[in-house]
Amino acid sequence: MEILTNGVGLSAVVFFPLVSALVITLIPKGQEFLIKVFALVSSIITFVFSVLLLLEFDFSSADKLQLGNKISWIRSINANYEIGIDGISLPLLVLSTFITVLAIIYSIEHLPEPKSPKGFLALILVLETGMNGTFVALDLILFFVFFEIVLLPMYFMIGIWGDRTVRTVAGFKNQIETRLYASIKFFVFTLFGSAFMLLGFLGLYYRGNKTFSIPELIELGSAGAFTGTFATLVFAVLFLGFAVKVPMWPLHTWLPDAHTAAPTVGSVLLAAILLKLGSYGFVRIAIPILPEQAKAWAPAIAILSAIGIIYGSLACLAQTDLKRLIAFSSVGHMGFVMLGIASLTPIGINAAMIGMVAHGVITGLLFFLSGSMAHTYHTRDMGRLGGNMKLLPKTGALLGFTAMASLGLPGLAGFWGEFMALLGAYNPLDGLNVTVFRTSMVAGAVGTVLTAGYLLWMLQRVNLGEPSEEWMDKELHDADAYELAAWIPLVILTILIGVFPKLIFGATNDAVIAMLSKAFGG
Amino acid sequence: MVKFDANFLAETELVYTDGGILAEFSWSLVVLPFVAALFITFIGKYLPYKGAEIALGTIALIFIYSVSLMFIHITEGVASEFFVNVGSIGQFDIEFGWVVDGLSIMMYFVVGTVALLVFIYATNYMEGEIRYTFFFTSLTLFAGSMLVLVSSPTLIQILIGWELVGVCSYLLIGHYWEKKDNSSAAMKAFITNKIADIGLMIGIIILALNTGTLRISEILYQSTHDYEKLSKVAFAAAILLFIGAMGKSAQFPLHVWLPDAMAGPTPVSALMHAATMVTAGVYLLARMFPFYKSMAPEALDIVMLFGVITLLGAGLIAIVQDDLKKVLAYSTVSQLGYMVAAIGSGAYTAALFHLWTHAFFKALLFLGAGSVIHAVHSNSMLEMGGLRKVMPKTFTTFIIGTVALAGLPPFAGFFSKDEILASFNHEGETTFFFIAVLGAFITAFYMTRAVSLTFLGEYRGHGHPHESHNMMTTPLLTLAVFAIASGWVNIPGVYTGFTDWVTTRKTKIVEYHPESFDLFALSSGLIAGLLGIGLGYYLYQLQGSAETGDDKIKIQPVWTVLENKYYLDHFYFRFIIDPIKINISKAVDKFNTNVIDRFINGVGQIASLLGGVVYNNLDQNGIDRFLNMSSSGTDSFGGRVKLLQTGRTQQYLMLFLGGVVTISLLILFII
Amino acid sequence: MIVQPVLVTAAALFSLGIYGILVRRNAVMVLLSIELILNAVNINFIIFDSMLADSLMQGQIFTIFIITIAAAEVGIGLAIVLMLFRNRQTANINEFDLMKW
Amino acid sequence: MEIYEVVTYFTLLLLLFSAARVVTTSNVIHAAISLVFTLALTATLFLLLSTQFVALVLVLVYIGAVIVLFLFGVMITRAPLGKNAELDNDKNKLIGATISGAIFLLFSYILINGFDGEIVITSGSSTELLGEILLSRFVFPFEIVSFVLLAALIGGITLARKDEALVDEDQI
Repeated sequence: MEILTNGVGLSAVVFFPLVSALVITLIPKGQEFLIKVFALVSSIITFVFSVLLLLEFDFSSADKLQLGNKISWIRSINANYEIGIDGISLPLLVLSTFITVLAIIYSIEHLPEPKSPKGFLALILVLETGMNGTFVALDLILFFVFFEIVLLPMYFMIGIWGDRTVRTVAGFKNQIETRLYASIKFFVFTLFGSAFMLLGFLGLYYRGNKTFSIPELIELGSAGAFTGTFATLVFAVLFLGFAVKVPMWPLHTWLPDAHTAAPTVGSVLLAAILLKLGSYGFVRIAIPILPEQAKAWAPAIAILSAIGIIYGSLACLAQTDLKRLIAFSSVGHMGFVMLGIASLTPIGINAAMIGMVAHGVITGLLFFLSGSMAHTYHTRDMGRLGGNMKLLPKTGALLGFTAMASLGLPGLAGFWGEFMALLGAYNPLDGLNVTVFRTSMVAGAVGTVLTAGYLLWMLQRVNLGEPSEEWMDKELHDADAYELAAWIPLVILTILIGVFPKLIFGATNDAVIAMLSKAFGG
Repeated sequence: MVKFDANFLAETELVYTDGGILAEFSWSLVVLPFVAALFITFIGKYLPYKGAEIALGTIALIFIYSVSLMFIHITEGVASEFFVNVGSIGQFDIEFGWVVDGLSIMMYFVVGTVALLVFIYATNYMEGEIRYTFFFTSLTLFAGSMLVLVSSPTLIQILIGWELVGVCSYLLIGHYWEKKDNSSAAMKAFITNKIADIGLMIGIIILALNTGTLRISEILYQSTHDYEKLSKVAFAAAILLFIGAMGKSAQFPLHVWLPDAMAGPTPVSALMHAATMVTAGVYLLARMFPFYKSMAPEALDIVMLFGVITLLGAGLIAIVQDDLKKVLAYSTVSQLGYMVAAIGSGAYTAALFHLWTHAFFKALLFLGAGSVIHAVHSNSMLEMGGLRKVMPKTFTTFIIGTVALAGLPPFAGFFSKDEILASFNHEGETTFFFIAVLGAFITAFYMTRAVSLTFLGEYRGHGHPHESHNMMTTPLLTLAVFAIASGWVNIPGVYTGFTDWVTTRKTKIVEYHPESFDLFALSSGLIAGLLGIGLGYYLYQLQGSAETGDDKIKIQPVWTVLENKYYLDHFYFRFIIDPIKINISKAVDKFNTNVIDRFINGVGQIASLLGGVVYNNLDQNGIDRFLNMSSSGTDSFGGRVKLLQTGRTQQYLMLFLGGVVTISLLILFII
Repeated sequence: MIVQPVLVTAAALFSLGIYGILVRRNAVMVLLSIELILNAVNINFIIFDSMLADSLMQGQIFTIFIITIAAAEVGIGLAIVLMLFRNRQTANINEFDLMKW
Repeated sequence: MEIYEVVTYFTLLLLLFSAARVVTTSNVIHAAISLVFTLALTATLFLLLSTQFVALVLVLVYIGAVIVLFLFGVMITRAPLGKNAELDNDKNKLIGATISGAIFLLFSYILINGFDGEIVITSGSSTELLGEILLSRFVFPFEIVSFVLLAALIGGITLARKDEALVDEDQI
């Protein structure tokens, strides 16, 4: 269909949620049902659009940017509205639209306090615009705009609907409400990173023939246009911007707080999509435009990833807060993704791609479950939980399954990201320090054991054993239809990707190989 | 589905056929249990037998299929491989598939037979237990996972099956997860295996990257034909793979999970922790045997060393156990040590032969123990005794199992153990040979002790035990037949069919085949076994220890060391697990909140302080004063103007009309 | 007949309407004054129509429209006054000063 | 001077007088009655200008309906019937007079200058023709106006209806 291939369809995927959010603001506050149905329908329409794009996508040339368009936007600085997708962005785009649908399904019955579906759902849809936009943008300014759009809804979600408990924070004299602390930390952290990132973009703009177009810059970059101190600096600031978002150790500390404080849907979207914006940025922008610098920085990234894996897993073992544990597990899992990226080999980056999707699906589900449990029990303290399998059998069974998926059980989605990342790290790109990478690989492998350790320990504390007296006479509600409707698709996806990784590799492999051969030759 | 084009692989003269349609459809063996598990989960609860019928039906189909494969294999000799591409990554093809050759068919048969009997047994054994349906789900899943593992033509699928059986083991060990001990045991099993899996994973990575393929047959081909390519990494890869095998096959010092795994229901112990799952390590070593043999013979020595240590160490611990299942568990560890040591000595067939016989008689012993435990409601042998009279069928079959394990002719264990000893002797490993003979003696001794304490003497427990249901004794009797006869398939000089079965592979197996009985090994093993039985019988029967249940040979401090299992668990907990779980992780968390977070918060505070300074001095007193002045001017002006805003429409109208008139006059007369 | 007297009368009517709007206190009276203004407009339309002898009679047609709209306006206006009266117990527009600062 | 013109001027004078009464009388009912007179005189004027149909409409709609409405309004708002000094806003009188006077002078100046020597010939106009034009050329505006009227009708009813909720919260 013409409308799908000429960029209109892609723009629709990006802007339809935004338009829907605007329409939602026009619906009177009292019409909650209408608001919910409208939000759900528009998210589903967006998803259907993305599926149509998926069908229209030419997988035989997945390495080429497709279905896009280029329209002049801000002529004075030669910034264009340039969009398009290839095998790298396609899975993430579809994942983003898909997870949003599930998030909205979940929100229909499970709105966080203070209940205000209008604002909440509108924010989710705005968030979706930001996420989808980042994945399709092929212009640095456009990318930056979408990258930043994501911040605001998330900030408000955490700040308004977040956890209201008051806690002490290291270094602060006064106690502070968790949600305030977390939201500000999240906002300032990411803004800090992206401010530098913008500097990097401007640097590329001035050195690179005054263009913001990513494909053009890639051509320039692979031709060796960016060299020397300049390029090192640019890569450093890009690294900072993306690494905060991933988040890489030691820039990760906003993540546990944000996840703990965020409402369920917020943490799901944060884990499932937002974190991917950072790693996607590496694959889409940092590495292809600045290949030589990427090569120079790769050992450092690998070491930081390895530290992140071990550190995140160890930190998990010390947690008593269920959501905080899962948040730290994200640090570990994204460490695998970054380890894969750092290897700069087709195997490693493919591993990172499937790792991103798998982490989105699995950790998204984990946050769904933990959020629902926190809602049911009114506590996230694992010391007080226990016997969840008895109290909430469905939730418990799913938690068990998801924990297994998260620890990288072969046959489920999480395995490929971990194993292939290690595979990639064993033999990094020619010229990289093999010792560093192999050490990181071993560290990553040890990390898988620790991952299994904390997840099983979590299961033992939360799921197994006899429930404590505290819950005996309480009426606890197991997962209802909305929750199951939001979760089961993720379970199915986890199994499908696990059994048949071609679902992801089929799209990414050609694109990754093409990207790397352009960047590093051969 | 791609059929593997193997023009170079068909080296074994024993291959006559590619198995035809039966081999081609072997994938159903693997897929069937998973489908069944799905059905049991969702509709099992509503069926008359709570899902057990689906599980049984499935496993019966698998059994029949494996018997047919076995038949066609024995008559024709099958070796073929099939691949399905599930994704490409870089230049790597990730493939699943199934391999139908002697080794895998033998494993299919073992898994199918033992699983079928255990399933039948379990329907009765688990009756009335909680999560009956889920138990069968897990058990069926296990059967599927095990088949994934043994049918694997690629290393990646091995890894998948490897971990899947680990998960099923986790689920089943922790079946009674209400008690923390059980879930801890399950965790211990999983984590220990996961640690070992690091080795397997890295080993696979090394092999895959150095050969450029994940197909086992190609790796084996390269390792037998292209010495240069792999020589640098072969030793490391071999050791790493062996570390993986050590985990699953419970080799010292990673065996600690297996005895704890007895927390699971007895059928689980019989199926997984005796007959099938624990042999995965041996299977892996056997599968990769040509690689070890041609590329890393030094690694084989290490394999053998660990096997021998295990067979002796675990056997010694088995002597002091009071828990019937733990005796059998350590015995399993010990027997696995035999198999691993046999692989290490280069006796491929002997190891697999022992795997084969052991699967049957150890399953028999476990099921017999389960029958006893079912009757007396206790695991402890101190609360048993004298069951010979009340449980004749169980007793008879248990004795058959014991004798088979002790290695007396013509029972199965005799032939397989003898072949291992003969191979040690042939390789000239004298020390190891004598340790293995010692092991045989110990084996016979502790089994006699167990039988004495359990079946002989007077009953010391509570209640009135009685013989188990037919559903439980029938599998016992069937397995007893196997325990007797399964050794007869490989009698040197008489009939060596088994050797042909398992060496029928695409890659040629180079090993020593004894033409006839090695009389020295045979007599040593036999004497050791008889001595063991005799000593046991003397100590526990004639001395009457069985009457009181206490042991007469408590030699401090050896006994203490053995009872504490060489302090290995203490060591692990004290020096590895607890530090990580408590100290290091807490430290990391503290580091996170107190160092990184404090730094971040400090930055935030400094920023806000700086902001305060800027705000108070520069902003408020400088810029803002100016702005305030201008704003106060606006304010006072507005205060006056606002009086015009009375809210009265008439005044507004007046002003408006006055304006209209004025402007009209201006336009008319002036401009 | 010359048109100026009629036009001047209409202008006077208009001015008187304005005067009424500005001076009257009662909201109903203000509406009455508005009718005067409209009437003045009507007269103008008719006189111009006659003066120009328009073949389409647009003056007359517009007058009819104005009358119709005036009727509508009176209806609405009175309803509003009624409403205000009900809430404030008065029709004195000096007391309706919600638009005040 | 023909009798026709005399009658016209006389009508105009009466018109002015009654219009002045509308805005100056201190009695509400008188004001309304004066408006009736004003409108009646306007209708007369229209007749004199031989636009019979418009005159008729004026009488029917204005005097027949609108004034009745006004009287209702006067009575419902309990305006004091009879003389009432409070009816006028004395403070505004002077300014109002000034402004309206100024407007009158302005208009008069423009009109007298602008239409010097223009003459009306009352040829008589056909009501039939008017109807035809109204329903052909101007049918669309006609429909729109009818729609406006409907809207006003609904609006008027909605506004004036006694609403329970609003009655409760009396003083807004």
